[in-house]
Amino acid sequence: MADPDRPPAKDTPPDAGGAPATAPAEAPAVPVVAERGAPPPPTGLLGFLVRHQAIVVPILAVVLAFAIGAILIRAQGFNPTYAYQRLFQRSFLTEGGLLATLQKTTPLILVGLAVAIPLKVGLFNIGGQGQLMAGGIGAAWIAHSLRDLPVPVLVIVSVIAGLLFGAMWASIAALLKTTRGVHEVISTIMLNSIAVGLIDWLINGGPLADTSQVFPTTHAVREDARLLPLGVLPWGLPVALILAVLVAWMLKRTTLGFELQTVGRNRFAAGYAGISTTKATIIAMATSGALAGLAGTLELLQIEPYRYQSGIAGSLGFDGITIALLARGNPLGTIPAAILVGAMRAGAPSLQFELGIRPEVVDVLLAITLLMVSLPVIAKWIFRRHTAKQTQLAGSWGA
Amino acid sequence: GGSTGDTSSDGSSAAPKDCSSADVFCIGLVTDKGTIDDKSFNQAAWEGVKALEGEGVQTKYIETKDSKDYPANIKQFTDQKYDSIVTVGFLMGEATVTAAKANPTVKFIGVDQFQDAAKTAPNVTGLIFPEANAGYAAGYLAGLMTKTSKIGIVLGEEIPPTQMYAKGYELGSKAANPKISVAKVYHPAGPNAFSDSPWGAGEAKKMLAQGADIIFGAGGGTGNGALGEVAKSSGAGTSLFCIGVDVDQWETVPEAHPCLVTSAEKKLVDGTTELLKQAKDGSIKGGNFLGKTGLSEYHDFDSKIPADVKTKVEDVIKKLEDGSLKVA
Amino acid sequence: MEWFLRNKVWATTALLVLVAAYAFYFVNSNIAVSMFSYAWFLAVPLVLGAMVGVIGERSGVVNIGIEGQMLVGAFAAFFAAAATQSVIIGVIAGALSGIAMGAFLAFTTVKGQLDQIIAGVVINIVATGITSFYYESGKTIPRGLPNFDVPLLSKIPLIGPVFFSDGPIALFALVIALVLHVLLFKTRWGLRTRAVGEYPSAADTAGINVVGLRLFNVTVAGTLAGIAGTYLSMEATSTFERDMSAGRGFLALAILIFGAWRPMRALAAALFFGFMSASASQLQASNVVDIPQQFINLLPYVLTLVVLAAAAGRVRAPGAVGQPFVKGD
Amino acid sequence: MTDTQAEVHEAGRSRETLLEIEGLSKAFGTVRANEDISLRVDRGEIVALLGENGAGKSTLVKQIFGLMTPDAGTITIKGDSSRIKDPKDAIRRGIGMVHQHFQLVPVMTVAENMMLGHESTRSGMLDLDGARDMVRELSARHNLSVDPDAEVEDLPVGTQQRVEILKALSREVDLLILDEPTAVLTPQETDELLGVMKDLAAGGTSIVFITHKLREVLSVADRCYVLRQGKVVGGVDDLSSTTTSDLASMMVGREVVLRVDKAEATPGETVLSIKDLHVRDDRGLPAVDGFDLEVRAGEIVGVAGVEGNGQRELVESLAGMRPPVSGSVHLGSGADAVDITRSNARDTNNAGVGHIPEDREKHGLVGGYSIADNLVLNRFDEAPFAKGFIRDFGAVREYAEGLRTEFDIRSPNVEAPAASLSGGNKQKVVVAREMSARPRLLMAAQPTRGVDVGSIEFVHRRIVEARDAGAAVLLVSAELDEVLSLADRIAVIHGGKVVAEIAGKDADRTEIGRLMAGDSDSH
Ligand SMILES: Nc1ncnc2c1ncn2[C@@H]1O[C@H](COP(=O)(O)OP(=O)(O)OP(=O)(O)O)[C@@H](O)[C@H]1O
Ligand SMILES: Nc1ncnc2c1ncn2[C@@H]1O[C@H](COP(=O)(O)OP(=O)(O)OP(=O)(O)O)[C@@H](O)[C@H]1O
Ligand SMILES: [Mg+2]
Ligand SMILES: [Mg+2]
Repeated sequence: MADPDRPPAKDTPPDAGGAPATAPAEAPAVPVVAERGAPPPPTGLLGFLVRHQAIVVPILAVVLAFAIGAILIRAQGFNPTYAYQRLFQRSFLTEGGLLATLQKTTPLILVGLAVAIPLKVGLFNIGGQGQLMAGGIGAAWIAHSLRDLPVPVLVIVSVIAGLLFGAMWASIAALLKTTRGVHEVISTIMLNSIAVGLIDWLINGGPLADTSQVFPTTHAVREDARLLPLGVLPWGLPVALILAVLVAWMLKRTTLGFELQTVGRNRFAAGYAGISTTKATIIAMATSGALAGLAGTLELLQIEPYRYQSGIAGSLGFDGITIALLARGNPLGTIPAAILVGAMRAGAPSLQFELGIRPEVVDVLLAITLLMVSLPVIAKWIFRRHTAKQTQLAGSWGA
Repeated sequence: GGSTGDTSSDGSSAAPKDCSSADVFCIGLVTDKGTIDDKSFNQAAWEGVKALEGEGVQTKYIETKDSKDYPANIKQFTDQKYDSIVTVGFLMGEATVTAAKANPTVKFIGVDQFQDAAKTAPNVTGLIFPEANAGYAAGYLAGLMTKTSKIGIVLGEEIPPTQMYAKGYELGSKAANPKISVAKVYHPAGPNAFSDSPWGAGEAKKMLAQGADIIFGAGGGTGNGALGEVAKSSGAGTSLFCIGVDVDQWETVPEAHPCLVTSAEKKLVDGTTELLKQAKDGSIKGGNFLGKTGLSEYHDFDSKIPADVKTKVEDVIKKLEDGSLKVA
Repeated sequence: MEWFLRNKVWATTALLVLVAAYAFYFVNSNIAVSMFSYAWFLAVPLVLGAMVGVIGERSGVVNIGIEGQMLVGAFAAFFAAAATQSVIIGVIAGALSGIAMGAFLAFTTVKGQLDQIIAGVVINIVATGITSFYYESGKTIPRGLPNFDVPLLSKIPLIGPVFFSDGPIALFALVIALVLHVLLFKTRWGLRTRAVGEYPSAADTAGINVVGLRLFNVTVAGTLAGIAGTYLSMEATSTFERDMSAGRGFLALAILIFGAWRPMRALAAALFFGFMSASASQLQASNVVDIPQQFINLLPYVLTLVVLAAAAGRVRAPGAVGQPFVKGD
Repeated sequence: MTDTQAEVHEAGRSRETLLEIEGLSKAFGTVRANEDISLRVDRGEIVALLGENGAGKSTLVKQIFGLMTPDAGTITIKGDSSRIKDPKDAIRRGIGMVHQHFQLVPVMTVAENMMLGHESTRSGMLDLDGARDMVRELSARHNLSVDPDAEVEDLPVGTQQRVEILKALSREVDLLILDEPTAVLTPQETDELLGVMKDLAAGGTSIVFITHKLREVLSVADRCYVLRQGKVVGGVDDLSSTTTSDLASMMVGREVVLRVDKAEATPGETVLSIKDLHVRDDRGLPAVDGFDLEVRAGEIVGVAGVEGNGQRELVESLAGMRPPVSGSVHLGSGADAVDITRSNARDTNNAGVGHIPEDREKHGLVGGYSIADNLVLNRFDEAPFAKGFIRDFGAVREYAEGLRTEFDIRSPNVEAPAASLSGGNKQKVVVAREMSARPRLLMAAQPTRGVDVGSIEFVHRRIVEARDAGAAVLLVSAELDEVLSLADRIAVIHGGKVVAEIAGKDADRTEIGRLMAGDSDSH
């Protein structure tokens, strides 16, 4: 959000900019605000496309990105059609591949939400990585130390531990921000490194280490408490989907969502309306931390080897930023974004296996997709003056 | 880049062959989170695989980007009925055993994976190396060569292999020179612990400034950074030396030539090749296979190292091999 | 004197630090010099990275792609040098790749109004992707950039060996921080840049070409990122490793904010961070305390947070950071 | 006295034409902000531009200054009709402009702001000393004092406006455009500025002057044009024989009651009592310094004072947005009195305090939210707007539609973003929200700043209605005329405390002006 403290910049003229021509008294309430700046909405197919541009633009952008990707693959001397075919055949049409896709989608949705929620409050959470790790280690600790509990209870308390640990880790950044004014970008970057170090100690001969293993790891989750997939469906996926819907609903329909967004859009007006910026900051960060923590917990409970070991977080924390940006900060948008990324990642090894293309090609493809989805010119080029305005995400930096 | 993958996967045979046929012996390799050209164990293991290339052998590898893909990547090979699969790195240990249990006819070779008799499967062979012995030999050499009685070791993340190298290095150097002091640093844990060459260089620089004259770089790219820094310093090769790790780094880290006296080597290539040969002729046994460790050739330094030092070191290596000297 | 009164806290702190450093030097000159050298050695890419951020954000453009820009710089420099066996060409390639990455950020965000954070993320992903994809092992360069002694200055006790006996890029980093400070606060370019980053419409109405200046600044700042990368692959080491930037671009961002968007303070912050790392390294290597290395290695991160929390008070980002400037329309 | 455009053009042909605009049109989407506008400004002439909020005044002058490109038409300056490419080009051609919204960089000093865009340097370094001298010299020449080393954000708005004016004058200007420069000025400052304008005009500078304050037009302008819905609908070339109500009805297109009609107040029991209140400003300096005041039901108490004497901090503190250092604030009297000294904004509001904030953009509205959401901004979680923690959009919309009609908010529906409203209508949204809750105490800070005459009339009427319904009203305004016409009792604030309390009907403009300036011996 723009810092409302500073005088308005010219691109967002406060008085003049937005104001429609006020009608003279004789003709009250004439000019239609919705018309302002936009010609009457077209009808027919174009009209349909314009009305659904929030969906149409990303789809076109993805197609365009893959077309560009095809050129790159061709330049490497491979057949792009075949490559894409292998990639998606693997990730959607084989049982193992589909399972992998969905297993990767699950945490991606959650970490995407962990970035998207703070964006609504004007905070940039680079700390998903640390929060995910904190959640994962918390769950691993509880899952082992309370292993004698009945299985369903054990799973539930482990999940709760994961949520709490993630929330706690994120709350450190929130508290540093609200009480000491430490910019969340610094604190979350530092906290990521701190989480890595602390957890390395815990599992590398420290109190949580499984010393029967030669390598640093926690104890494995007991076998009957593992969330084995139901066919190709990992347990966590419905949970993540429900949470994405819940977050969207919370932001849109609840009073809490209104509070969070008010702080994000104009924290001075929020103060005027008696909405606490401190509370919003802490709630947003803690919720994000909990979601990232849940991602870590699910990686522990539903993915082989059901242990917390160093690779568990992978690059998920940073993937969360990609997902949230692909989704343009929209909680529901994290779902298709996560599926796309999940499928590309799940299919990458088979690209190498079948064609010999290095797996990094998938990252490059992903970057082009993000670029295409986000470049305003693409929408402008298709829809011209009917283009809907995009919200600026980077504005959260200055606060 | 792409070409590496290109040539390797289609390397021995233009068209993929049917691995289920008895005429073709198919070998697959799954890398640890790291790349096939890492100048270290992934690369060495792959070289060990390639040594078997020839008539009736097909080889292929998959690079793992996310450690949670280990099972899926192994499955790519088992689905294609590969005859033998090499998995690199201790992190893949459990995934390897699980896959082996599901595919009892496939011979698995787990590099750096210690097999616990209670948990392992009969078709898994762990290729393990006594890193401590290699570290001991390197330390012993360093202890004999140092003029300042100060030496250093720059490590990647603190994991069992690096711990063993460090332990051996410290003990070996003390055995050769009781007055010696060893500066030891691990990289902070994290995804870049083995690729942070500038950090390794910085550590080496500081150790040199504080009087160390021999530095052992033991941690992938991070350690290579340390080697490069010693090589750049004035006095490299005359008063300052460095020791490489895992493979003969004379071959893989040319920028270290000015100082690289030797490398504490795990004979990964030989070990892999040996086990694969056994797998091919059916003589392979489950359990653990102790690979050889030692010091690689002295290359250009052969003439500069006093003969008595060489004999003492050779002596120690022999004792380590026959078990008469144990690294506590 | 007047200057001192206006910058009491900073000047006093700087003075105290200097006194403490020399006290340390007189107690054990060898350890002191080696630790400060190490600190500076690690700080150089952070300083250069932070300067990239200073220029960008002072002009109103967030750059979270510094990490990727550095990595590409390291890659381009190393492989150009390896291919041509010329160090000079390597350095030029590193800088040019930085310009290219800077231009990408500049044109997509300033002209194309792409969200600045997205542009940065794109840079980071592409950078890891292509440097890994096109990486070839076994290449070498003739030799890295050599260290040299600056006449006279290198003779100063402590400061000389630490700052004036390094390679050209380290010296460049020191000079650029000072120069940028002067440029930003004392020159026409600096005044205009700050205006454009704080309140672009004010600059626009004063007859300044906001879009042009942003394009120029962000593109040129990319050069510094490229040079930071060159430092990694050609001065700090003589090799390229995948992901060798190892999070330094993100640390540079933190340093930039720690340094309150000011070049000299960012330099100080980077040195602080470097020195904390040096202390951690020294504690670990010398084995004087028997605590797990993981705790020692956390020192720089924890202390940075502690210092920031103790030195309360929000520092403000440049006013228009993150927002595209749309002229009149 | 309403002449046609042609007649305006005929007038005063004797002097050299400096600016000539012909057939100028500019549209934003379907909004025709300017339509076929023609006008002329001669050398040394002050021409006023009048019109409602959104009539297109700023759009017109922005095109002259090169900030926007016309869709059609020509702008000729000193005979040169080539396109004005950008502000730089405009400046080069001798145009200076003071913008409706400050165009100063808040974190820079006055001198730095002044030199921005035409910096002089000495051996590559900024010549800040030269800039300081320039500021001092300019401020002496025009008799507008400013400290060259002060940071702009620390300055009161009136002083910032002075800086803007000096900035425009710091380059050679033939044509000076002033877009609502007096909106934020106190009466004294306004008079000061009008004086400067007359001097400049006498020296041959032409001035285009935009304002909503018709008194100012009559006092300085030679001629005026009136804009309505983007068109020039008329003008006056002899302002001496015109009255403010003539101008007002020309602008709005109907009769406007400029005088506030109100009955004698019948004050009831005490609603607000403030005792020895001390509040600090953003920099931690005392701003409100021992303030005492009582406001009773059914009366309007006006706080008059020069801006920067603690009014803002006073209101923020009363509204629960800025905790006071010491003192007490009670709502109600006797046993029912509630201590709201340290209540937060929400509790204060719930206790029955309505607050029309000084800065509606910053505090009063969330631009990206719909009008409906803004209308329940401080009640979104109360019944019927929320059931438990779930918001009831139906109830919000219904309520908002009611207020839209009642308060004549000019927008086709309540789903439109508040940012799309004109200044006057934005203010109506805030007024509607605060008044609809029927507060016991209504605090109105600068309620008509930047608002056109039609909306001023509306807001004033509403305030009086609230009083008549039994509310206590605390009016804080830098607009002395507003205070004089609305208040039943006037408290003059200086240096953070009340220096005099005067009954509204006894109030004398000059007397109050003296008190505001801190000259308390005068009575
Ligand atoms: N940049 C813009 N984009 C779209 N519409 C605009 C823009 N600037 C102005 N408008 C519209 O043009 C019309 C004229 O606006 P303008 O600012 O010129 O009015 P004004 O007469 O200056 O009003 P006020 O008295 O409130 O300052 C209004 O309807 C306004 O909403
Ligand atoms: N070595 C340093 N370490 C930390 N901060 C520094 C250092 N040097 C300067 N600064 C900070 O940078 C800011 C500007 O420094 P500079 O030396 O340019 O002073 P200045 O205020 O611009 O001087 P003047 O305006 O008198 O020319 C000051 O806030 C100062 O505290
Ligand atoms: Mg200064
Ligand atoms: Mg206007």
